[in-house]
Amino acid sequence: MKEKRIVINENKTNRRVAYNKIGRVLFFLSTAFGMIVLATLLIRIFTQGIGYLNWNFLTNYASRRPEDAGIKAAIAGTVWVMGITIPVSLILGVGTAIYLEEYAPRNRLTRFIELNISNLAGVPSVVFGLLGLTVFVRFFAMGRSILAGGLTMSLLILPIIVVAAKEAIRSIPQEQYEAAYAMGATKWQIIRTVVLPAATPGILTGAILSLSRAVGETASLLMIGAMAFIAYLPDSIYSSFTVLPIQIFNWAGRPQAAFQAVAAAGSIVLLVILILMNSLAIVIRNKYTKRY
Amino acid sequence: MQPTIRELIKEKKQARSSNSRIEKTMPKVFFLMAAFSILVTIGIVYTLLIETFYFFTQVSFVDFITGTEWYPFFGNDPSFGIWPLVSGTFTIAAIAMMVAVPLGLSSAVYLSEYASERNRKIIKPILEVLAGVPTVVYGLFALTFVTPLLQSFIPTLPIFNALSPGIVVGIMIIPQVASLSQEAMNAVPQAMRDGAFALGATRLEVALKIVIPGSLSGIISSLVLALSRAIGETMIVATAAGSTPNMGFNPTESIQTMTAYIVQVSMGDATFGSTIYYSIYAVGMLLFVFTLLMNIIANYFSRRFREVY
Amino acid sequence: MKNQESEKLIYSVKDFNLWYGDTHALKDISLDIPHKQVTAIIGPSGCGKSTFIKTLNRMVELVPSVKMKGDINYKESNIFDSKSSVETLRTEVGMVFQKPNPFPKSIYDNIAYGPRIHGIKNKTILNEVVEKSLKGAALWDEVKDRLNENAFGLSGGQQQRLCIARALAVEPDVILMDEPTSALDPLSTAKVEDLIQELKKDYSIIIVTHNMQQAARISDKTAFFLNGEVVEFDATEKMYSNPNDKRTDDYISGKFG
Amino acid sequence: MKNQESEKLIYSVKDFNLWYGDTHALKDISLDIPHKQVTAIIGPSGCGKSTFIKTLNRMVELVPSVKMKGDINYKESNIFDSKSSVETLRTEVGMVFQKPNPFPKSIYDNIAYGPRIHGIKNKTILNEVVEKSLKGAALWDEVKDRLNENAFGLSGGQQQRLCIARALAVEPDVILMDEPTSALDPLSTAKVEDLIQELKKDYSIIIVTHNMQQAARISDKTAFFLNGEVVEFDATEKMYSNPNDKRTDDYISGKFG
Amino acid sequence: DGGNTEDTGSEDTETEGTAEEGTGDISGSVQIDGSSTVFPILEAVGEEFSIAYPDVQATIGISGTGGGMERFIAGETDIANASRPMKDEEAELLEEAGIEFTEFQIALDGLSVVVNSENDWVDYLTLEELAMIWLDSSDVETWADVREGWPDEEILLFSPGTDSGTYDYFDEVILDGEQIDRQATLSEDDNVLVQGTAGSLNGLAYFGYAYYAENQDTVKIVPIENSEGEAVTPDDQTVQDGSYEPLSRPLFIYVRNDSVSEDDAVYEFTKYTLEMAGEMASEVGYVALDDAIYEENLELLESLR
Ligand SMILES: Nc1ncnc2c1ncn2[C@@H]1O[C@H](COP(=O)(O)OP(=O)(O)OP(=O)(O)O)[C@@H](O)[C@H]1O
Ligand SMILES: Nc1ncnc2c1ncn2[C@@H]1O[C@H](COP(=O)(O)OP(=O)(O)OP(=O)(O)O)[C@@H](O)[C@H]1O
Ligand SMILES: [Mg+2]
Ligand SMILES: [Mg+2]
Ligand SMILES: O=P([O-])([O-])[O-]
Repeated sequence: MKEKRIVINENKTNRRVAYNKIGRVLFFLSTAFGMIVLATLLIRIFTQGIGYLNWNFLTNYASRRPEDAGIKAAIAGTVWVMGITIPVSLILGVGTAIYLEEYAPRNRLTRFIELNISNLAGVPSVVFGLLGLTVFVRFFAMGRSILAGGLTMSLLILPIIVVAAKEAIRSIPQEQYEAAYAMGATKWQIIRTVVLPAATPGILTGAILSLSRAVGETASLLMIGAMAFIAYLPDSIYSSFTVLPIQIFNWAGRPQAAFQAVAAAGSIVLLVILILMNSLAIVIRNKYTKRY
Repeated sequence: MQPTIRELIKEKKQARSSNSRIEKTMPKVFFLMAAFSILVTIGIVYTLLIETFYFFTQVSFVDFITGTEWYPFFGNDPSFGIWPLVSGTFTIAAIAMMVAVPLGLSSAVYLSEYASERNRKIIKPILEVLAGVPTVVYGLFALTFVTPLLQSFIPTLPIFNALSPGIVVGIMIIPQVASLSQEAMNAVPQAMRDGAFALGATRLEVALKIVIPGSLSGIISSLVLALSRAIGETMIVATAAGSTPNMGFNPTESIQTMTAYIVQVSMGDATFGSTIYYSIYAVGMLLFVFTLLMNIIANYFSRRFREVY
Repeated sequence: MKNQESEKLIYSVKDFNLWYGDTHALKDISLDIPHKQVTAIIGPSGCGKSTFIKTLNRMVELVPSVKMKGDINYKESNIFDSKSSVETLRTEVGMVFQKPNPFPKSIYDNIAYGPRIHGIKNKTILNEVVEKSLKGAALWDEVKDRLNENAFGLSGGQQQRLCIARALAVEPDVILMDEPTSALDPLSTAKVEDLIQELKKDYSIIIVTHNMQQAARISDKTAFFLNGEVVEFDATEKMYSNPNDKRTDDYISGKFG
Repeated sequence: MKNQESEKLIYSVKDFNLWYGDTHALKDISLDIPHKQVTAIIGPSGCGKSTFIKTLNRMVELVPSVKMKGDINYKESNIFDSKSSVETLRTEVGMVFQKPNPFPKSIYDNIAYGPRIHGIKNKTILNEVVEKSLKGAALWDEVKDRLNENAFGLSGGQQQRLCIARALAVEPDVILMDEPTSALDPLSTAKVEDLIQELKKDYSIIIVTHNMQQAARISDKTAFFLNGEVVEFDATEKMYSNPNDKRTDDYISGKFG
Repeated sequence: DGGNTEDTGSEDTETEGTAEEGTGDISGSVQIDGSSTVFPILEAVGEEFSIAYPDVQATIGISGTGGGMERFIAGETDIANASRPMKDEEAELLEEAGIEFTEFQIALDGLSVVVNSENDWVDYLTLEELAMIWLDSSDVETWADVREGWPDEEILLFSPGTDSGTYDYFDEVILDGEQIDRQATLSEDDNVLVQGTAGSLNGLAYFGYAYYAENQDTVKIVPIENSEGEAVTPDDQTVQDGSYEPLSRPLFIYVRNDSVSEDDAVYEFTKYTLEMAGEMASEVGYVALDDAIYEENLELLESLR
């Protein structure tokens, strides 16, 4: 018969269980901290800016009078810039992801491209700003146009979209491919009929999240000169433009205290847009994941 | 059974040679798209290099790399020693990491090991909103809320200081640390946890002794990525840290980071071709090199973490 | 259960070898698989059953590290000949997998998938094909009123029959099945087994199973694989009553596996 | 194979029910599990075998949606009583899983894990425990020269015995095993089966298996589960030779599952 | 790039009437960039202009005087705003580029020197003291170094960035072009300067009058002793009559002659600016010029058509 060497001491076990409880509380508080900061930030901005938030704020151009100031041009600029950014980054990003996941042989070049993309994802936006300024604004003489801004943004979010699209494609179960191959489908048919439909929710989620980054992006657009007073709606991709975060930055730099509140009102709009985009992404993610 | 479908299929097959053309061209098209990312990188490196080269025809490389004074704007006697900007950048990054590492990792452990599926589904997106708040908004928050708050504890704290934006940058990157680390922790197979639970381990013991060691390289890579984000952050620092390139690591001083310098110059619009104009490319180049290093390190770790199981 | 026709061959495998990188997964396999009969492949986990069956429609080539040597003749011509395309082979040789793998599309679109990728767009023809295939897979009555619902809403057994119907839709000659019932409950299993008996009138069926009783119930011939080799290949009745090889006996009587 | 001692009970389950959300996975289970014997749980996939065995050390509670009703007595006291902690129960009731799940640590650290979390740091004691447990799991000779190597370097069968050794290290009274050999090759399976026979001298063993021959070979008593219910529970010999229930007979003779 | 847009066909004779009625049947675009000091005036003008001429797209950038000049020289803009007179080098470059231009003064600004509102020792500063404080070469570090009896605390300096006209002007008239103190915080964002001073007891800053006017409750203005020996505080009166010197300065716009003559939109915008500048300047916190000067400017503009 065995003799017990390991004596389990109830006290010791109780202590371990107590540590576990303490850990749980600490971990939860840490998690809560982030949410408390977020709440503080939101409450502050809302109380500051709510007074200026009305229909006129959305439909007026910027103004020297805080009560007349609005974000029409900034919203329009944001929409136009996104109009360039979305197709460019989505087409390039998804194409790249398809190549890497479906076609690329496992060789050095592929690994290099992948490493390169993940590096690009970490390059600070000011560096993209420098690139945009040098290449688009100056070299290709696009000036401080929507086109230059949109392309700069596209490059900025391209790596994020690639990564998201790759993940989405990779999460398609092998069985789906097998099913299609076993029917005699060719590679491109499989991409069209199996991969793209199945990866679309994931790609959309990633795209929305990266676009929300682009919508809030300030530094790189400041660098290509998007800080301006504009009281018209852009009519071509060569128009000058301003975007919401830059308009906010602009107001925040005004001498009049009232403009700080206008800036806060702008921040509310921006945050609402971003939270809506995030929620949309979450809805898509929750709705379409775990289907297999 | 009459094999109508089979015959139809055979017919179609012969009629379609375009199919094989698509089959052959698509990979090439997609390859070009993938190769485009290399073109972008080359574009970045090329523009940075060319202008940096001009910069070093005007300023000695040795002075740049060893100098401890950064006074580019003083027309009579400018000095271009990069260290104040580097130290400013790392002061911010260090403060940010001191905030983000404990809070982010704790959140990751909570989300991955303690939270119910439902809570995780609610909390994670909320935390992710933190990463989505535009940096302009954070900048104002740092300057008009966090700094005054800190001043009530440290009365001598100047309005522009490294501490406040450092903390806010840290808050901004919490979700990055939390999400990526949580994903790394999730990748630890449930079987590992079951093994430990079956031996009578508590959740805390499972988290600290099984899950964290098991996902260490993923965690490190998330931290390195967060660090590189902190180094690259611009608007928060530009708004709230002041713009005095001070050498040293004093968090209560006003400082300037590499990124903040670049925006400062490009907003003031230094005359094209001036030394100052070229200097932003030299600083940009250095920034690029730093983040490149970070990413290579992060990549190394995340690769290791994939291979564990 | 044997008859004259059984002597016609659908596949003839000769000295076939396959490696995954350095793993020698199939070793000198030689097998003659009869036309319009059910051939069962049994053997313990990892013996190469799936690998073998996936070789028959060249699906195994999707694994990048695969190297092969030897011949496999399908209806008298070598499947590795460059003349005929893989796609054509796979159209003639349908496959059903262990885990039901319908596409996340409607029931109708699942069945129409094969005809469509082969260029058939005519709605009337497609409707016909869908009905015929679902009837062939004994699923028509259960789903005829909800053809436009997502296939994921079906039960596991229904999904598996849907996958069989999907394979039937392009009118193959052979149907390969890799443990088609191992994820199913007893009732669904019985249905699929009945279906296989039915299908063998029109198709040659090759089925991998880990359930020896199942092999005994439904197959005409059985091959016993062990460590990548064919230990024994014979009429099922013979194998189960009086195997030639000691290892076959041990396996069938549950000594290992 | 029965003897006097077998009448002592280690577990006594009464009218136990378990739900995963709305899925009623265990229905009115009542079972008396004898001390120091091998009790086998058999039944088709999804019948609740794993759920039941995981309930015995309350591992099932790690699934958030679980709801339970009924009593399980372990050594005369209800395991759901708030008096005794789950941690204590799990220390006394070891568990071995279907897929070997060693920690990504050295062989030594794997075994020492349990004693360490219970506060044993003394190197001499740990050395002893490691040696004794590895010997108990019939693994000592194979690994004694490489205790500091990573456990992932062991073969599947060795890993499984390592997991058994790991469970032995905290000197449990009961060892629960959930299909411990289903991922193993025949040779490793035989070794583990021998080991189980050896262990039952000192431990009460409850083993889930889908291999009916295995149950017949190693167990003293067998419970047949079907759709969350216990259809039959009896001495193994009796069950295999002369089951009371038609369904048991069908299952054992391979009609389904 | 900017200026050249299709002629709408409206002839010189009609333009007068159009402006008055504000029917704005003119279309095209006007590119303006430059001083952040001048920006609020131009923004105000631009706002009104866009109501009168909804089809004209006027873009007013904020690149600082130096940056604006650079774009003007590059031919990217029609109008450059400046908070200092054009430099000789800039004029030369414009000549090289073949760009003819006209300078219009549009308002005055009093550069305001401010300290923290809690600062109760600084009553006024002389030009010499100001120079001593700001010069890099001087030893002045603390208030006590400036004047006997002031606290022995280090002075924190906040200055507009070196690309700004404000900096150029201050550097020239106070520091005589010498090196500004290296410890100073430089920012292109004047609000940063306001906040810096408001947030530091020992802060000292200078910036455009408008920023002081809007922040009177958070910072305190410092009277500056002028050449007559009186300590003067900037306000409409003292700036316009010139007694706040040398820190009052003129604000300008520079306009491309060919844009004015060829492009109705630019012409109308410039005209509008000259007509409205005085009113708008006062509204946003600057000082209007004598009406006569605006009249002269308008005549000068007509002569360019
Ligand atoms: N993709 C692969 N890469 C490398 N080795 C593989 C791969 N697929 C299978 N193998 C190896 O080839 C051998 C045969 O595997 P196979 O899947 O054909 O076995 P099986 O008889 O179907 O087993 P099971 O009953 O578990 O499905 C095994 O040793 C397996 O580890
Ligand atoms: N985590 C879970 N959540 C919801 N349902 C579950 C969960 N785990 C098991 N079930 C369901 O409970 C029932 C019993 O599952 P269990 O895993 O106990 O079966 P089993 O007899 O062990 O089967 P197998 O032989 O396949 O391991 C099944 O219907 C299963 O789908
Ligand atoms: Mg298999
Ligand atoms: Mg199970
Ligand atoms: O922007 P500035 O007016 O200071 O040049």
